[in-house]
Amino acid sequence: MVFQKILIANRGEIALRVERACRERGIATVAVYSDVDRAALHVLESDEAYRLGPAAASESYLRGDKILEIAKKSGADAIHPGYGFLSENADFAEACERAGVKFIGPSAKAMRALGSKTRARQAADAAGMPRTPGSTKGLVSLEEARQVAEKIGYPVMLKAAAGGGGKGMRVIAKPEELLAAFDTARSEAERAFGSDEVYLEKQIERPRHVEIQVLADEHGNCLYLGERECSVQRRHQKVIEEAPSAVVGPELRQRMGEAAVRLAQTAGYTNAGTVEFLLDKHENFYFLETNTRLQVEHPVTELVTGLDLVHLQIDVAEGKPLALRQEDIMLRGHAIECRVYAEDPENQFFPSPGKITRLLQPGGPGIREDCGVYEGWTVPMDYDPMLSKLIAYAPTREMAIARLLRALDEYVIGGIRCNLGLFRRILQDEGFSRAEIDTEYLDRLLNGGSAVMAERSPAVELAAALGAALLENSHSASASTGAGSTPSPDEQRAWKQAGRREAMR
Amino acid sequence: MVFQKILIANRGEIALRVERACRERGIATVAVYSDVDRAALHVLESDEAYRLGPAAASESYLRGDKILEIAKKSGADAIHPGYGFLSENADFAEACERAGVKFIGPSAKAMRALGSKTRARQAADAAGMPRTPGSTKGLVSLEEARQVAEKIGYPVMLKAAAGGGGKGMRVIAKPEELLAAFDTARSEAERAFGSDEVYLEKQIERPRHVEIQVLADEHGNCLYLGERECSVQRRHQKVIEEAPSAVVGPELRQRMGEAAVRLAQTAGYTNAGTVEFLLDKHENFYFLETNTRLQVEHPVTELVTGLDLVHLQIDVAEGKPLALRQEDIMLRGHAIECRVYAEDPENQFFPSPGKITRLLQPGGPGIREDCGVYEGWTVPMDYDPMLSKLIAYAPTREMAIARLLRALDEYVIGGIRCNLGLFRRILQDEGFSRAEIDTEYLDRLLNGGSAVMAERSPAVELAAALGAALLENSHSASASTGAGSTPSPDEQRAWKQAGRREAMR
Amino acid sequence: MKLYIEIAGKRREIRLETADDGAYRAIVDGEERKVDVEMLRAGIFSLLIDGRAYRVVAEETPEIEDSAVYVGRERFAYRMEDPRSLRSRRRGNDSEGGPRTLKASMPGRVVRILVTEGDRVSAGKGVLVLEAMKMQNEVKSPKDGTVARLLVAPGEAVGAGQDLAVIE
Amino acid sequence: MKLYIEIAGKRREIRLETADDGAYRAIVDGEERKVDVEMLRAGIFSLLIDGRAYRVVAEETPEIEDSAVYVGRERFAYRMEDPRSLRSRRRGNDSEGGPRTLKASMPGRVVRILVTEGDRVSAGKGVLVLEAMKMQNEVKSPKDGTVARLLVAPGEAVGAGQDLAVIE
Repeated sequence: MVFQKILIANRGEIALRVERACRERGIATVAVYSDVDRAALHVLESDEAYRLGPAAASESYLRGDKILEIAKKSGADAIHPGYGFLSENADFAEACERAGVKFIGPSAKAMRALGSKTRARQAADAAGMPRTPGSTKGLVSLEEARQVAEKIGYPVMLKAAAGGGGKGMRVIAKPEELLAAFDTARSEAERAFGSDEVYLEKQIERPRHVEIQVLADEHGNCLYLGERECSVQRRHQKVIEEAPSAVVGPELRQRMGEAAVRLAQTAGYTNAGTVEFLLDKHENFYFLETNTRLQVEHPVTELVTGLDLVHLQIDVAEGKPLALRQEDIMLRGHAIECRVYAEDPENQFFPSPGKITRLLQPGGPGIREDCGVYEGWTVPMDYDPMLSKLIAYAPTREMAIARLLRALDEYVIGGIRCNLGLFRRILQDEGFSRAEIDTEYLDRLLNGGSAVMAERSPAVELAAALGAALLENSHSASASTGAGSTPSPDEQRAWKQAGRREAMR
Repeated sequence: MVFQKILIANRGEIALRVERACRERGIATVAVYSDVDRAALHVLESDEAYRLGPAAASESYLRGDKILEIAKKSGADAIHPGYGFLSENADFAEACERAGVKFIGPSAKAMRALGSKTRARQAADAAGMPRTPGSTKGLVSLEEARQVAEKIGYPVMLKAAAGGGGKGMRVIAKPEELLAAFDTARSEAERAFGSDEVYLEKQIERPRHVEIQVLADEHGNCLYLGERECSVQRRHQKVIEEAPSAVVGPELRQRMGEAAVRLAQTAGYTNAGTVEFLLDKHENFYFLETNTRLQVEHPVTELVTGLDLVHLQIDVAEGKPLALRQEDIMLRGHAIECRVYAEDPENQFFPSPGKITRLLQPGGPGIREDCGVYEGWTVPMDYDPMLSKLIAYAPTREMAIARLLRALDEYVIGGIRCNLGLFRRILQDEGFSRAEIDTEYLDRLLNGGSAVMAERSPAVELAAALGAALLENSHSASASTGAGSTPSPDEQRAWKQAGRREAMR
Repeated sequence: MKLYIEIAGKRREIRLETADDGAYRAIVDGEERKVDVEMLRAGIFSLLIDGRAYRVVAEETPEIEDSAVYVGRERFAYRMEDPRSLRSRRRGNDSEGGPRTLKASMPGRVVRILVTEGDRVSAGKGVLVLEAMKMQNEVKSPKDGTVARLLVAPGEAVGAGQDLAVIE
Repeated sequence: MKLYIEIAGKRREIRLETADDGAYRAIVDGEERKVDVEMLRAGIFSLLIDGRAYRVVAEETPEIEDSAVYVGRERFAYRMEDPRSLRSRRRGNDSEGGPRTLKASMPGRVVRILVTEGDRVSAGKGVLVLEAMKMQNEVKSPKDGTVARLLVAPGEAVGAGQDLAVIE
C-alpha cells in the first residue's frame, strides 16, 4: 500500500524531519500539538494540525487515545511516533494495529521482546550474541543481587529493566553499597517507569558506546547500516555522535552488524532499530540494549550511507520489500552530530527554556541542520531541551571536526543559554581529535578544570566594547524617537550612510 | 607550503564558500568589496576586509592591480579568484605569479592555452579528442567563413573565441544569414571581450551539455571527478545542473573523463577545471570548451563524490600531491542544483535587484544552500543576479527532484522577484522527470505556453484572503499606536493569546 | 474592522472582530469561519482553518500598492479597499488615448537614450536602454506619437515603475 | 554621546560622536579609532577596525540587566554606566549578612516545597524543588537561618532569577 496521510505523534525537530520526508513523497501530514506548541514549527509546516491538550506530556503527547482518535478523524493511514513519547510504547503500537492505523515501527510483539532490557538480554542469549555478564531476569531479592554481583565481580551496574535515557541506573563499586542502592533503585524505577524490575550487569571498564543501525522489512530481510559511536555522554545522555566509529574496522563492523541482524531476526523485528553495544579496548563488544525506534542520531548514518532512514521506514511500513542488499551499503566519509540543547554548561547544565531572541544558523558545504526552533520562538519548559541537531559531513573525521567548528562559529543563539560552547570545547580537545573517547570521557573533560577560555585578543575586546556602545547608541536613538527597540528604516539608513562614508576615524 | 592567509577576489556566495573552506583549515581570509557591498555577507564573515572602489565591476572587482596591492599589504599568501571577474584572466594570474602571491588556479600559460576557444580546439586536436567540426583558428574573412560553413554543413554556430556565458554567439541556419552575422558578431565580440576573433562550428542537433570536472596537481597527477549535466539552459546560461547525468553510464563516463584528463595534461593544466562537451543522442561527445576555474555548479560534484573541491584546490595550490587516485572516486546518489536568480520569470526574466524584505530558507535532510544574501540585504543592480544556490542530494534522481520541490515549498524570498517558480515548473515537468533534456529543452518548455497555474483550492484562497486581512489589521493596529509596521511585543502577545484561545469561530 | 479585499481574482468582504476575551472572529463573505491564528513573528502567521494548517507570510513589500502574501509557496498579490487601512490606495489609471508615460520595467541604470524631446516615434520604437545585472533592456514606445518629455538622463539609476518619458 | 561600559573585565570610556556629514567618530579610552560601521539589520553590525572585520550581534535579551553582544562566536556580557542610556541599571547588591533572598537558578515550575515558614534551616539544606525540561533541581539555603517567607507555591511557574523565598 501507499500511504496518503501520516499523523506524526511528536514535536520539535523530529516531527519536522518526518513532515519533510512525507512532503517529498506526496503524503499529507497531520501534526498534533499541546497548548504551548501552537506556534511550533512542526505545526506551521504541517498540512493539518490538531490540539492535544495542556502542556504536560501526560496530557498531550503521551495521550495515545487522543492521538489515535485524531488519526481516525483525519483519515490518517499511519502514525509515525518519532523518538521519545509513545515511540517505544507497545500498548500504543498495539492500539494502532487494532484501529487499523499502521504504526511506523516494529510490531508490538517485537517491541515487547526487545523493549525490556532483561527480555532483550534473553533474546541476545538466544541469538548467541555477546552481552555484559550479569542477570537476564529481574532480581527477586537482595540476596540474589548479592550472589549475581559476587559471581560477575564488582564494580557492577544496577539497572531498571524498563529504563531509558540513563534513568534508574547506579554504579556499585563494592558489596556494602548494594543494600541501599537496591532499594532506592527499585523505588525510583517504580516511580519513573511503573515497574520496579531491576537487574545487575558487570561494569565494563572505560567502554565505548557503539551502536548498529538495523533495518528490517516485513518480508524477512534485514540489513545493518554501519555503526555510530556515541561515547561522548553526560550522565548517560549522548552529547555528540559520529559515524563511522574511529576504532571500528570492516571486520569488526561486519561481526557487530551480523550479530545485530541476528538479534533483530530472532525477535521478528521490522522497521528501523538500533542495537547498542559497549566496546572494550580489546575490540570485544557486549550487547547493551535495543532501541525499537528511529534514533535522535540517525542523520550521521544517513550522511555516511547516502540513505534516508525515514523514507526507508515508510517504505517498510508500506509493506515494500527492501530494495537494497547488504553489499549495497557503502560507508563514505565521516559525519558528526551535535545535540544543541537549551541548557547552560557554565551553570551546572541547568535547563534554559525561554524566548530565542536571536538565531543565526550556519550553512554551506557539508552542513545539515535539523532544527525545530526559530527566532522568536519561546522554548517551553515542559519537554526535552533539544533545540536542534547540527551535523557536519566531510571526507575525513579531521575535516568533519574542522567543519563543525566552522559551523559553530557561524551559529548564534541568543536570549537563552545553550551548549554550543561545550561542543567547541570537546571538538578542540586533543583527546577527542585522537578519538580517545569512552563513556566517561566527557565527565573527565568537564572535571578536568574549567574550559580554557579562548584567548580574547585586545582587538576582539575592543570590537565588543564598540559593538555594545553602538548598540546602546541605537537603542537610545530609537528610544528618543519612541519607536521601540527596533531601529526604524530611516535610522537603519542613517547607519548605512554612516558606514559608507567610512567615517569614525 | 601551507597558506596562512588567502585573499578572495570575489563577492556573493562564492566568496563566502571559499571563506568557509579557509576557516575550516585555519587560514585567515581577506575580503574585498565595492561600495555597494560593504554590508554583504562575504565582508561580514571575513577576517579582514578592504574597499576596492565604486560599484562598477571595472572599478572594483576587475581591478587586479588594486586587489594585488591589498594582497601584498595584508600579507596574503594566495588569492582565490572564485568564478567570473578575474578568474580566467591570464594577465592577472601572471601578475600574481610575478608578485609572489599564489593564484589558486592554473598557471597563466595553461589558462592561455585553454582559455581561448580556438586555441582550446587546437589543444583538443592535439589530445586526440573529438570536437565539433569547424575551424580551430579565428576566421580571417567572410569568404573563409563561407568555406568552413559549406564544408561542415548548416546550421552552424558563430562564436567569439574569447567569449563566455553565451555572449557573442549566433546560430546561422543558412548561407544568406552569414554576412550580417559575421560582421555584427565580430564587433560585438570586440566590444564585449576586447577581441574580434570569431570561429565557426557545426551545430549539433539537440545536444545535451555534459561537462567533466578535472583536478590536477602540480606533480603531474590528474583525475576526473565524474560529469555534470547542465542541459537546462536559457540563452546559453545554465539554470539547473545535476550530477550524475541520467544518460551517462560508467563506460561513457570513463571515455569522456579520460579524454578530459588527456586534454588537461596536454595543456599542462593544474588545479580544478572543467571540460565541457556536447553529447548527442548516439552517445557521441564533442569537445566544446574549457573553464579554467571553479564552476558555479561544483557543489553537485561534491555531493555525489563526497569530496570538497575548494579544499582540494587549496591543497593543490599549496603544492601537495593529490592523495586520491582515480579508483578512489566513487559516485553515489544524485544531486541537483538550482541557481536562484533575482529575475522575474513572469516578466521576460527582467532583473530584479532591490531589498530582500523577507527570506525564509529551506533546510533539513539532503539540502545544501550556498547563499550569499540575507533578509534585509539590498541586492545591487551592478552584478550578476545570482542570490543563492539551492542543492538537493538524495539516493536517486527521482528523490532528489522531490526533495528540491519540498525545499522550494519552504523557500520564500520577498521584496524582489526571483525564479523559484521557474524551478518548480521545470522540476514538475514530465520531460525533465524522464531526463529528456537538451540545451533547447527550457526554451521549448517556456514557449510551450505559460505555466499551468498550480490549482488554487478555495481553501488556500480563503487562507490567503484571511492572511491578508489579518496582516492589514495588524498594520492598522500598529499604525494607530504609532509603532511603525512591526507589531510591538505587546501586540504580538495579544495575537498569541488570541490564537491560544482558539477564538475566531 | 470590516474590509474589502481583492485577491486571487475575487473580491471578498472580511469582518474581523475582537471578541470579549481579546480574541478574534472572522466573517468572510457573510460566512463565519472557525479560524485559529498564531503570529510566529512579525508578518508570519500560522492559520488553522477547519484543521488545515497554512503558513501565511507577508512579503513586506516596500511599495504600498504592491502588497502580497505567501500561503505556503504561493504568492497572492492583493489590494485592500478598507478606507481605514493605511495601505488602501487607488491605482492611477492610465487613460487609453492621450499622453502615455513610459515606466521602467525593472530597476536599473539608464545607459543610453535613443531619442530627443520632440522626436516622432512609432509604436515599438526604442526610446532608451536600461541596464541591470549585466542585462540590457530597451524600453519601447507604447504608441505612435511624439516624445513630449524625457524624465531621466544617461547614467541615472531608476527604480522599477519609475517614470522615464512621456509620449504624446 | 559618552558612555562607560564594563565589558570583558575592563571598564572603558567610549565617546561616539556624530560628525558633520552624519557619520560617527569613536574615541575609546581617550584613543581615537578608525572604525567603519555597517548595520546589516537591527542588532547585527559589521565592524571594520584597522582592516579587521568583526561580526557583532546583539543578543537582544529581554532582561535589561543582562545585555550581551556576540563578536563572532564569543559572547560578551556588558553593563552600561551612561546615565543617558535606557539600559543603565545598578544591580541590587545582596548584603553579606542579614536576610538573603533565594532566587530561581533556572526558569521552571515549583514541584515541591520542602520547608514551611518559620523552619530553621542550615546552609545547603534543600528549600524547594524546581523542574524544567525533565530535570529537577533542588534550591538550597545559602546560609543557616530561618525561613522568613515563602514567595511561591507548588505548581507555580517561575522565571530565572525570580525570588523564591527569604532566609533570615
